[in-house]
Amino acid sequence: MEPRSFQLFPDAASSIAGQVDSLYAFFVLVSAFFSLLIAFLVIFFAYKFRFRPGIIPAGNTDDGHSVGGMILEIVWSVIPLGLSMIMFAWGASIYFTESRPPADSMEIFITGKRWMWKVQHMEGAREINELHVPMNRNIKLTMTSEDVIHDFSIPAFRTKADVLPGKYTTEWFQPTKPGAYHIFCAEYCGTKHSGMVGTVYVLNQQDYQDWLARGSGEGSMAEQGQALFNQLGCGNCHPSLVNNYNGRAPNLAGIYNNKVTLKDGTATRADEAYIRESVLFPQAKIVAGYDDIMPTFSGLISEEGMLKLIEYVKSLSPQVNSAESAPSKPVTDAAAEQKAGRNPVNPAGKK
Amino acid sequence: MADHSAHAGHGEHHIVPKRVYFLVFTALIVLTWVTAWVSTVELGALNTVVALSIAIVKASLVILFFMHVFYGTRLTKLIVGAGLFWLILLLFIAMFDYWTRTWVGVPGR
Amino acid sequence: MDSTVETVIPAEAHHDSSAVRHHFSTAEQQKDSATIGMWTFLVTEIMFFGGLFLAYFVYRQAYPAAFASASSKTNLAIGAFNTTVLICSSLTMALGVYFASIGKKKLLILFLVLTLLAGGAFLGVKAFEYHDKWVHHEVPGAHFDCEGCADPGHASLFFALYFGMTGLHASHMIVGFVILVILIFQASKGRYTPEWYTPVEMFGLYWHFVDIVWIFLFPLLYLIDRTKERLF
Amino acid sequence: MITATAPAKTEVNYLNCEHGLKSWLLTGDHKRIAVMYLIVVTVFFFMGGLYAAGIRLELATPAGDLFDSNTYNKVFTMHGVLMIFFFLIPSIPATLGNFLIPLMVGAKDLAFPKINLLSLYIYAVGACFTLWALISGGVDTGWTFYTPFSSSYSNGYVITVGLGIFINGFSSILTGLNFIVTIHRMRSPGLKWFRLPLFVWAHYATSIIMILGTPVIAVTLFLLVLERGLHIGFFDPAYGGDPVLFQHMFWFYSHPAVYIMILPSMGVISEVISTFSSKKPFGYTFIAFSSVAIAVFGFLVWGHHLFVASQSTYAGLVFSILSYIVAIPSAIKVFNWTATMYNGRVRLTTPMLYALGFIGLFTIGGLTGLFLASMGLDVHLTDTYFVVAHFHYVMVGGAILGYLAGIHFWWPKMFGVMYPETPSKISAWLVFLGFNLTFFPQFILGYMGMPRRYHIYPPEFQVFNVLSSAGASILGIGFLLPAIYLTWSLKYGKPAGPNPWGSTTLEWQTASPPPPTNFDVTPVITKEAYDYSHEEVLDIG
Repeated sequence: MEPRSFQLFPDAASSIAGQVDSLYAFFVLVSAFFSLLIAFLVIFFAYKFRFRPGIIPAGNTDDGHSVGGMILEIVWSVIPLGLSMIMFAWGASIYFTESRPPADSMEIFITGKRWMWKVQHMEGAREINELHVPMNRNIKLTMTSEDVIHDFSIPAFRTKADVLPGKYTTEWFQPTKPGAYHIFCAEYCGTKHSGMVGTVYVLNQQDYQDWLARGSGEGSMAEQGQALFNQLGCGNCHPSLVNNYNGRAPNLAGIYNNKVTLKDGTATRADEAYIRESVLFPQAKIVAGYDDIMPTFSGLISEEGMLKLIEYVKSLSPQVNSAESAPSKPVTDAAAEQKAGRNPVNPAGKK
Repeated sequence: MADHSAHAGHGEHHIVPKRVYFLVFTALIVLTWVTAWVSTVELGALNTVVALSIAIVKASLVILFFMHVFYGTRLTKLIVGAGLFWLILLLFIAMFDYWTRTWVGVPGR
Repeated sequence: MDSTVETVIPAEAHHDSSAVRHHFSTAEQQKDSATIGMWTFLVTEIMFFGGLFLAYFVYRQAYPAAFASASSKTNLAIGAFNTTVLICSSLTMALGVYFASIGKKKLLILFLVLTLLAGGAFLGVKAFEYHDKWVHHEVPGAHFDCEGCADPGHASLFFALYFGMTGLHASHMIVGFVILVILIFQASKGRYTPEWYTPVEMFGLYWHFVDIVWIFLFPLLYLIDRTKERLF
Repeated sequence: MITATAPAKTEVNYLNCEHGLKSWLLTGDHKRIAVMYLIVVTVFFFMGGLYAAGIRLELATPAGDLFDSNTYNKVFTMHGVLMIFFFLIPSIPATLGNFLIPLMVGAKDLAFPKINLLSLYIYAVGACFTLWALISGGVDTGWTFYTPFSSSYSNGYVITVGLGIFINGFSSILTGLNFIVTIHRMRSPGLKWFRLPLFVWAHYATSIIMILGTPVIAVTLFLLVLERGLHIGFFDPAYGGDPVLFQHMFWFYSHPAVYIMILPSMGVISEVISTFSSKKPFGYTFIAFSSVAIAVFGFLVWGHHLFVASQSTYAGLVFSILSYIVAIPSAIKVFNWTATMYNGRVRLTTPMLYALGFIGLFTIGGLTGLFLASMGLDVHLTDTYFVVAHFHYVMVGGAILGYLAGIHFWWPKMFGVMYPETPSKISAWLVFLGFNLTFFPQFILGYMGMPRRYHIYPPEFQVFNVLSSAGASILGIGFLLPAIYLTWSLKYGKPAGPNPWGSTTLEWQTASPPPPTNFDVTPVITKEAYDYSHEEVLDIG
């Protein structure tokens, strides 16, 4: 990224950025109008009604409780109220858009750790403090932290979300302009908080494919998750093939995002949070019909490992297999390209 | 205290008869043992409702009679009411976040 | 200059008793102020405990299984007994205030002492319960080990709240204890008369408030969702 | 204290009625306690200011060349902690409020003088804890103490500072309690609620927040201290705890705390503008009720600090709309103040200059608050310098300008002397200009995305940071000047007389400085606080 010495307005490089900027412009106009109005009135009154010995302005005793005063009070209560409701509704509608990643989003996983961002692509590629994304694709980040609260902020995309330990948070965007933009950690996280920065590279489709093709040599996330699954011995109890039941532990095939009935009769959705909790706190929500026999894996699996395991479980549910939304299955098994993927490709348009 | 003279009657100390204290005390003891007993009976979700309702009744008895709010000034009642109202605000508004966390169906939203 | 002040009253005109401090006009104003002040203080106490209640509700809702099984570890009979003891102390306190208001000095002292004893009994039982929890490794921290808890990973939260809430309550009792001793001492010196027994009355409010906190802690920590069993 | 029955002599005042250190340290006189508060909060203000100077010096360049990161983090944390908990929150209530509320309601003292003194000592104990932590090596959590950073990772003295703020909270609670009881029960005969000065209304509203909010931060910090000290997890995800719960509990107090800072300031502004326009405040009842409305609604909006903190979207919606509603009473106040000047007889004295500056800066501070209450904008703006600029516009441009307006307005009443006019007007202008130069560029920085609490920043942000640092040096001079000429005036200032500004509220009807029991005779009130119909307006300013 080329350092710039001066800037007045941030780059706008995502689909939402234009909407946020319009809203901002509206707020600035309203604020400027009222600030200038008040400033003008204050200066004007201070001059017009300046103290002059012996001169008492007519109406000097009007205390605002006359009929005219009441009308004024109502006017300057109702107009700001009306304006502020517009502000609220406009802002809320943008926020709702930001809350709901489109169904066709491509998933990328972020793990915050003091003081670095670890990025894991579905196809297996990993990055640190860099994030390569294709242009004009909806991208959904699933994020968690290994220690304290961080916040994954990309000002050029006008988006940010806190990254918390012990749970997953989500943020999505659609990059619209190739280039390199700042990633900041926006939630104070300790000594080198200001060093927890990175760069997001928006590549056009072809450059992104090229970059992805360098791969990690470690297989896709789901494949790595499967390896971990086997290594931890999860498969000894949990069947992962359709229609395979053993009575010890629930079959994982097809459970992702489906309802499971729990021992106490309530139901829950087997989303990322539930899977995570069931690995770390297996006794918290036991599926109906199974015994409390699973040991906790708390402390045995890193946050990144957990993401891979979840990705593996998701891959067992074909209808939501997010691989379908990836542009194409990347070639990741080329041993010769093992570590090459770590080196960022210079984005198009940058020398 | 010109504008308070109208309420002067409230300020006189009102001596509550002993009988009231004993009645309230009996009610409190009975309710304590009832609530302890009910907790051993399977009522499902009603267990919580009963336990909390009994606690609220007991607390009200103490506030109204042992603490003399029943005989107190409007201002005292207002202060007690405000305290409870704010407690409810704290609990309910914060809980609203927890109740609605799954509504959008996206982790962290 | 005196447009707002038209008539004047001599500053000392309203002083009707030596017990009225200089900045109050009447004993009634002074007493009223004390009552409002005390209640305002109790409102802050409500909010103080309110934070803990919020934490309790949030976590009970998040981890019902852990909370149900962990709360079954409390001893229902002891909890009910202690509640009874505390209610008794509330009664003796109320009677203490009653006897102060009609000027029965000996009965006032008697009931203050009885309140002290009941409070002591409560704290003693509480200490026994704490010891029991310590022995059974139910104190959150490095040695925490909740045997037989469903979802032991989250049970620690219940016990953290158990100790946080009962501990804060007990510390209020201890503060009350100290004030009670002072009150008994003052009462024995004949400081309180039917005209002025405000400290006794205000302390009564405090003591009843502490009782009310327990009235809620008892169901929340001992009763709700506990495993159904016989009372004894 | 026994001089109450002494014949009225203007020579006997609260300052000279007794002598010796003991007569101050053990006093029950609200005026003496106010003066002692004035001294300590001023010390803390300049300490906090020193840290601010450190921050601005460091940020003049993108690289971290003045401090290392750890030190920088401690510097901004201590700046926040000292300014918020030890200066802004007690500033106006404990000094001007303490001094004026009994005077304004025609009482001899606050309802509980000993508790008033106790609250000063509690403040002192809390301050000692905080200073002890500072000397031992400081704390690096930011004033928000977010878990799990504060409970498990911080390398600072979190427990000591936490206890300091915990203890200090009780000082605030007791002050609020004293005000509430005093306003309810100590009013002079005939002083009905709607005859009270707006300053008293503002403090009544402030006290509500102090009473209902402060205990929640106390218990939150108590849990934090337990969690850090004993490793029992209340908010620790390792035990299933939720760090967001800490944020809920923290902001339940800390958002209303902003109103603890600004409401008393608004009370000051109402008095100053009315006096120097020689006119009853326009819409008295609206200003009075808007204070109470702010206090009540201010409790319902805390979640707008959590829009990106993984709070639920629907909770965010509720908090967002309520945040807009709480903005309306503030808007009503601004319009009414402006309208008060209409048809008035405006004198641009120093307090009036500060008050007019307040109106302008608070308007900007309030309006930029709307940006942050808008969920869609907040996602981009939160945790950036936009937030920093916004709350400095409210807290410095609002609270501190109001505080300075009040100090300049009531200085003659408190000490019976006038300060020199020219330097005080110069300082008012320096503060106004310096402030805008310091903080306006930060709005632009914020929208560009510069995160707050950054020690090292990308070079494209430098220009505005340099402007900001330059402004800070002007602002610093603007703040130092009053300290000098006000102190000077204590010895060399001209005698002020009981009512140098020609104001009508009750505190001006007694001597300056007031006698130990405030009024030689208990005043009986027959009129509203602001009746300028018969007043001769003094030709000053």
